[in-house]
Amino acid sequence: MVEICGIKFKNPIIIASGPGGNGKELSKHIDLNELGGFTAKTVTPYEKEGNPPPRIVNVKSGILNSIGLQNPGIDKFILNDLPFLETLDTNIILSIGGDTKEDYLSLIEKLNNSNAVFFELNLSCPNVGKNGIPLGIDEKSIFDLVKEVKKISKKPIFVKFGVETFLENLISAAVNGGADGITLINSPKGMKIDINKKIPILKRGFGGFSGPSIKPIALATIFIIRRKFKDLPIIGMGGVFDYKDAIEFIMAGANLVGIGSGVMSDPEIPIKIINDLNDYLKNEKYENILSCAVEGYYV
Amino acid sequence: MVEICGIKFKNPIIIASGPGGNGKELSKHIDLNELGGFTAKTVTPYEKEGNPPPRIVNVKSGILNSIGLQNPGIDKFILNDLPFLETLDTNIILSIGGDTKEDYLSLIEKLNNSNAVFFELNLSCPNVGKNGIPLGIDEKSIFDLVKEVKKISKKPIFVKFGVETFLENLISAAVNGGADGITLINSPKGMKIDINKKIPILKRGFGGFSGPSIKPIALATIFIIRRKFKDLPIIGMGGVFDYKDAIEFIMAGANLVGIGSGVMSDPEIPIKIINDLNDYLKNEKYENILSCAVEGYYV
Amino acid sequence: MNAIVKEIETTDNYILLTIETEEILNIEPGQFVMLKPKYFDFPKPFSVIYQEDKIIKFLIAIVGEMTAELKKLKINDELDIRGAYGIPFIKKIDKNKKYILLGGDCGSAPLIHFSNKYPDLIKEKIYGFVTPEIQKILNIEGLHIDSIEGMNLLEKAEKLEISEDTAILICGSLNLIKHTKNKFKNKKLYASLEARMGCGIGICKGCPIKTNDGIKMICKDGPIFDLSEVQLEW
Amino acid sequence: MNAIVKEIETTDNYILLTIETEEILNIEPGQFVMLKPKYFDFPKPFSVIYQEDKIIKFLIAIVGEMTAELKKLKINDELDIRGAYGIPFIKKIDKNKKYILLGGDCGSAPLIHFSNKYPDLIKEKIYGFVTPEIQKILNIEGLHIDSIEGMNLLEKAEKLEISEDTAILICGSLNLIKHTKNKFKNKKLYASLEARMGCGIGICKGCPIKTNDGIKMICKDGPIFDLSEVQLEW
Ligand SMILES: Cc1cc2nc3c(=O)[nH]c(=O)nc-3n(C[C@H](O)[C@H](O)[C@H](O)COP(=O)(O)OP(=O)(O)OC[C@H]3O[C@@H](n4cnc5c(N)ncnc54)[C@H](O)[C@@H]3O)c2cc1C
Ligand SMILES: Cc1cc2nc3c(=O)[nH]c(=O)nc-3n(C[C@H](O)[C@H](O)[C@H](O)COP(=O)(O)OP(=O)(O)OC[C@H]3O[C@@H](n4cnc5c(N)ncnc54)[C@H](O)[C@@H]3O)c2cc1C
Ligand SMILES: Cc1cc2nc3c(=O)[nH]c(=O)nc-3n(C[C@H](O)[C@H](O)[C@H](O)COP(=O)(O)O)c2cc1C
Ligand SMILES: Cc1cc2nc3c(=O)[nH]c(=O)nc-3n(C[C@H](O)[C@H](O)[C@H](O)COP(=O)(O)O)c2cc1C
Ligand code: FES
Ligand code: FES
Repeated sequence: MVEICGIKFKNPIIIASGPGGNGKELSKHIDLNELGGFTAKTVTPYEKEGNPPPRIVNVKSGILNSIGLQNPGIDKFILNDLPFLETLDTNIILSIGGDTKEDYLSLIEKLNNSNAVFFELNLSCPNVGKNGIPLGIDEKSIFDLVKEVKKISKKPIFVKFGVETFLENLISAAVNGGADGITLINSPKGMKIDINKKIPILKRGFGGFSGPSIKPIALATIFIIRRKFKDLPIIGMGGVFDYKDAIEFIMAGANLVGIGSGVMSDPEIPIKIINDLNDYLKNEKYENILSCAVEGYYV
Repeated sequence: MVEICGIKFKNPIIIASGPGGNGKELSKHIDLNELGGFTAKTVTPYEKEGNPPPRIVNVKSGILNSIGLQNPGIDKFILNDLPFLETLDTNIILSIGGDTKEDYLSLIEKLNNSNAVFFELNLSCPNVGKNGIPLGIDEKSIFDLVKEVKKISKKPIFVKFGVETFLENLISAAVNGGADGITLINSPKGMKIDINKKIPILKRGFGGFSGPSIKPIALATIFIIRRKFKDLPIIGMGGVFDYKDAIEFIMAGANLVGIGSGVMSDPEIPIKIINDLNDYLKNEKYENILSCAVEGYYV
Repeated sequence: MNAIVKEIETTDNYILLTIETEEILNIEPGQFVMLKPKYFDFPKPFSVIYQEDKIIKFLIAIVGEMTAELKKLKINDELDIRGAYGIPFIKKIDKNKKYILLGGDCGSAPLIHFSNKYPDLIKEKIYGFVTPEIQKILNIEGLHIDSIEGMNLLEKAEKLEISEDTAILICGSLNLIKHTKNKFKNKKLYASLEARMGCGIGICKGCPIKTNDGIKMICKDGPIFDLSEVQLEW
Repeated sequence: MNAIVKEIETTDNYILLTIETEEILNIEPGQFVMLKPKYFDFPKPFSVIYQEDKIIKFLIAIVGEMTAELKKLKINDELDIRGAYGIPFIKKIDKNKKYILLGGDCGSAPLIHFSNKYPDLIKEKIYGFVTPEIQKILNIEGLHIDSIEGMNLLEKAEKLEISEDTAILICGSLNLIKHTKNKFKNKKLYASLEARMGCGIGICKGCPIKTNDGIKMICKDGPIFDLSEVQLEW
């Protein structure tokens, strides 16, 4: 029903990287084959045990997480997780994260022959980058990285960003490097303090903030970027909990809509959204809801 | 009870610029003299009629506003609003906004002899700046502006920022220019789409996002900045609705706590917070709740 | 202020809500309150159809998120309420005239309140609803049901005869207001306007209307305006 | 899944909540559910003290935001519930032993459920609470009230006599667990662990515990663990 970068998606709803794990557990609760796509949790060159608990903090209409990219590392991922994902009748997106350009290149090499449809470069890992500047907020690093990655990748490359001041410059760098699409938004930083103990609840002080609270920020970000990049494929996400949210994201400019925290709140949310969206689309053509920003309303 | 830049505040609770107006209306509902301080709505060199309606959109645990800095302009402000503010037995902070350095300088000149305690430079006006880059996200402009302003200002200068990627560099520029303190955070951009009409609800597409939803972002921002700038006076704000929120802000690093949307939700919120905070502080010393970031917990 | 639900009657699209407030809020016809379920962070404006002592009644159309939540209220559920805000109709209107009340849908609420309190000022009551659904919860004189009358409120308004000592007081859609203003150019017309509101008390500058005297706030300077003093388009 | 409140008894700090679910959720002792009031966006984990057909009972300590909201529930209020999650106690424990149940505060909930379903496996029940307040809503055998017994749960635990065929099953504060583990180094000890949870089903990696076999998730691989296989400190 949706086609981007030559790949057909049965519907525009995909699982975002992270909150949905690598599929096996979630598949006990919903039929993953109904999804438009499934993004695996970011995998890194070596195993990461993740951050010490607590890792989840509830805040108003949202959660803070400090998972710390816990993952088995690429080799165990290929051994234990990828085979299951490859059996699914849905589009798999592989999210990869590293500290250096070489990390990304070696990850791509190892995953190039999988049946995944896209790679997603997660440039928002807290510990990634040079001179303390994360790859994801440095135009030159982004350009270099994407250019090298494109040379060897057999699949379209998506780059995932958070909300940044000069985001359109960063995205231009990615696009100039050859990026096929972008993913917006990764979780902004959020914090909660235990006022009785007088310390931040998360040991690192702050964590990633997701859920319905960030939806207006995600929409504004996507809308603004869509105005500048009329044809760039965008995977939009941030607080999508029902089909109306999904429609808002599509109208703001997203081609695909990712569900992150929603699937944590209730694993059945993605399926509910797909069904409700189907009903909605029986009256509306998909093209009709594409999109506020592109159509130029109030731009 | 709190002293910053040599000015005594009876309590750390102040009204943030904007949502509380210029005092006259609010004074019909609460006794402004009980406040630690009152920041007037940003005043500009000339009258601004503001943006067309709708100007307020409700979102989950927050609101989007598109007021567009409606204000009477400096001359009418001095004639009609300032005299009332000057009768109050609370500290007045005057927020000023403009398009150029000269705007700010002329505003300061006109307000220099008021009995306000601080000036707050609002560098987040959407239409401010040169080459499309707002003053508030350009280190050099910030430095130049603050330096010039400091030359003529008879009062300490606070600079108000939003959440930016390289915020600490921007704040360094302000501090190097001579800023006496900073105000964090101005509202991030947020958006809501009317999916029936297929248009953004706000005519400009997006607006300023405030209220409880943004609290975790405000806290993380203040916490991170406080770690870098141990002694810089910080006015913190963003979704403060009760005294526990206020304590979180103080612990994160704020010297004063601003109430913005809270006073819109319920004009009595600031007074409730002051009373509850008083009760809380009877058991705790103010110094004891200063502050997570500075004390170095988990830093 | 705390209030609790005393009674709630609903149809598919409407709520007749009766609450009891902690203390008495005196509400003049035309004034509104800011109302919210406890778990909302920001309140929204609603006119009052009836108030006596601590009892307040609302007539609410279910149009979006908060009103959908209000529909789910059960007896003894708690609400937050503050007010009354806005200028009472009686303080702005010309008291030497008799009024035709033109209510569009739940815009009828403050007009019903007004007609009950000032019956002598009323010439005619027209509370327009599209379908008879409303009759299940609202049984009063003056109901105009489009599907029964065979004409909608705009058509009904067109047919009004207005003598010298008559004025119209409208509360309803912008379309209704504009249409009526257009039709009765030289007559005395008042309208109670609506806007998305933040504070309800004039501090946030969230509910502007252009008037001959500059920009005013609907919450503080209205909601009622003489239609000759406002520009309905921005 | 929808559930409605059938009964709610509260004290200052505790809730005994009875709900009825839309459909039957079969819950084995030791399993938990993810629960939330309708207007929350994310649920939180709660053990079950009793379940039969569509009726489920919880014993909840009021410690923060959501539990404070749960206290305000009234009969017929709606909740969202999903589950049951986690491994039933009976699937992990050694069934050849008799169990001393050591519950700290509302950690007693799953132990009470367990003792009712598997009375033959129980040697002793100790459900520790600091003050007699809990007796207002919970009247069962095994209550240990610190202020009545003149000693707290840690002291009580210290005094336990453990024979070869006896094991301890603990659910309570980390302090209680550590203390008991320390005291009975060579005994068979199980504990049902707690963590702030996101999903409750093992997908988000939000509730980690270090074990001899790497990092496990408390929601999926627990909440019960043999204390010899986990490291309680990170
Ligand atoms: C002074 C005043 C008195 C009012 N009295 C009543 C009343 O007695 N009964 C009643 O049913 N409604 C009344 N309203 C309108 C009521 O405030 C809105 O219907 C309500 O805020 C919608 O909330 P929601 O979350 O359900 O809808 P939303 O999800 O916010 O919006 C749904 C739809 O309602 C419209 N809308 C939203 N806010 C307003 C608003 N403030 N005014 C008008 N339309 C709006 C939007 O354009 C949208 O199409 C009054 C409004 C004002 C300003
Ligand atoms: C498997 C499992 C079963 C549980 N069963 C019960 C039960 O039967 N009865 C009961 O009263 N509680 C139970 N809990 C604990 C319950 O989940 C928390 O008390 C609840 O989430 C607190 O929510 P809050 O919003 O009120 O508190 P918050 O405002 O989130 O926190 C208040 C305090 O509670 C602590 N806390 C927060 N979340 C948890 C958590 N998930 N586990 C332990 N402590 C936490 C915090 O450290 C803080 O000090 C269980 C927890 C787990 C993991
Ligand atoms: C528990 C959790 C784990 C996450 N892990 C990852 C990750 O491994 N890689 C990644 O790119 N994003 C990760 N994210 C971010 C989400 O993919 C998504 O961008 C963000 O949460 C906003 O969407 P949401 O509000 O729907 O959750 C994670 C988010 C959460 C809540
Ligand atoms: C209606 C409205 C008007 C505002 N006007 C101004 C303004 O004139 N100048 C300014 O510096 N900030 C303005 N702000 C931002 C607030 O001062 C504050 O920084 C922001 O809203 C976050 O705090 P809060 O969540 O407590 O509202 C405005 C905010 C709102 C909601
Ligand atoms: S709603 Fe705030 S000024 Fe009218
Ligand atoms: S709570 Fe998500 S993995 Fe345990």
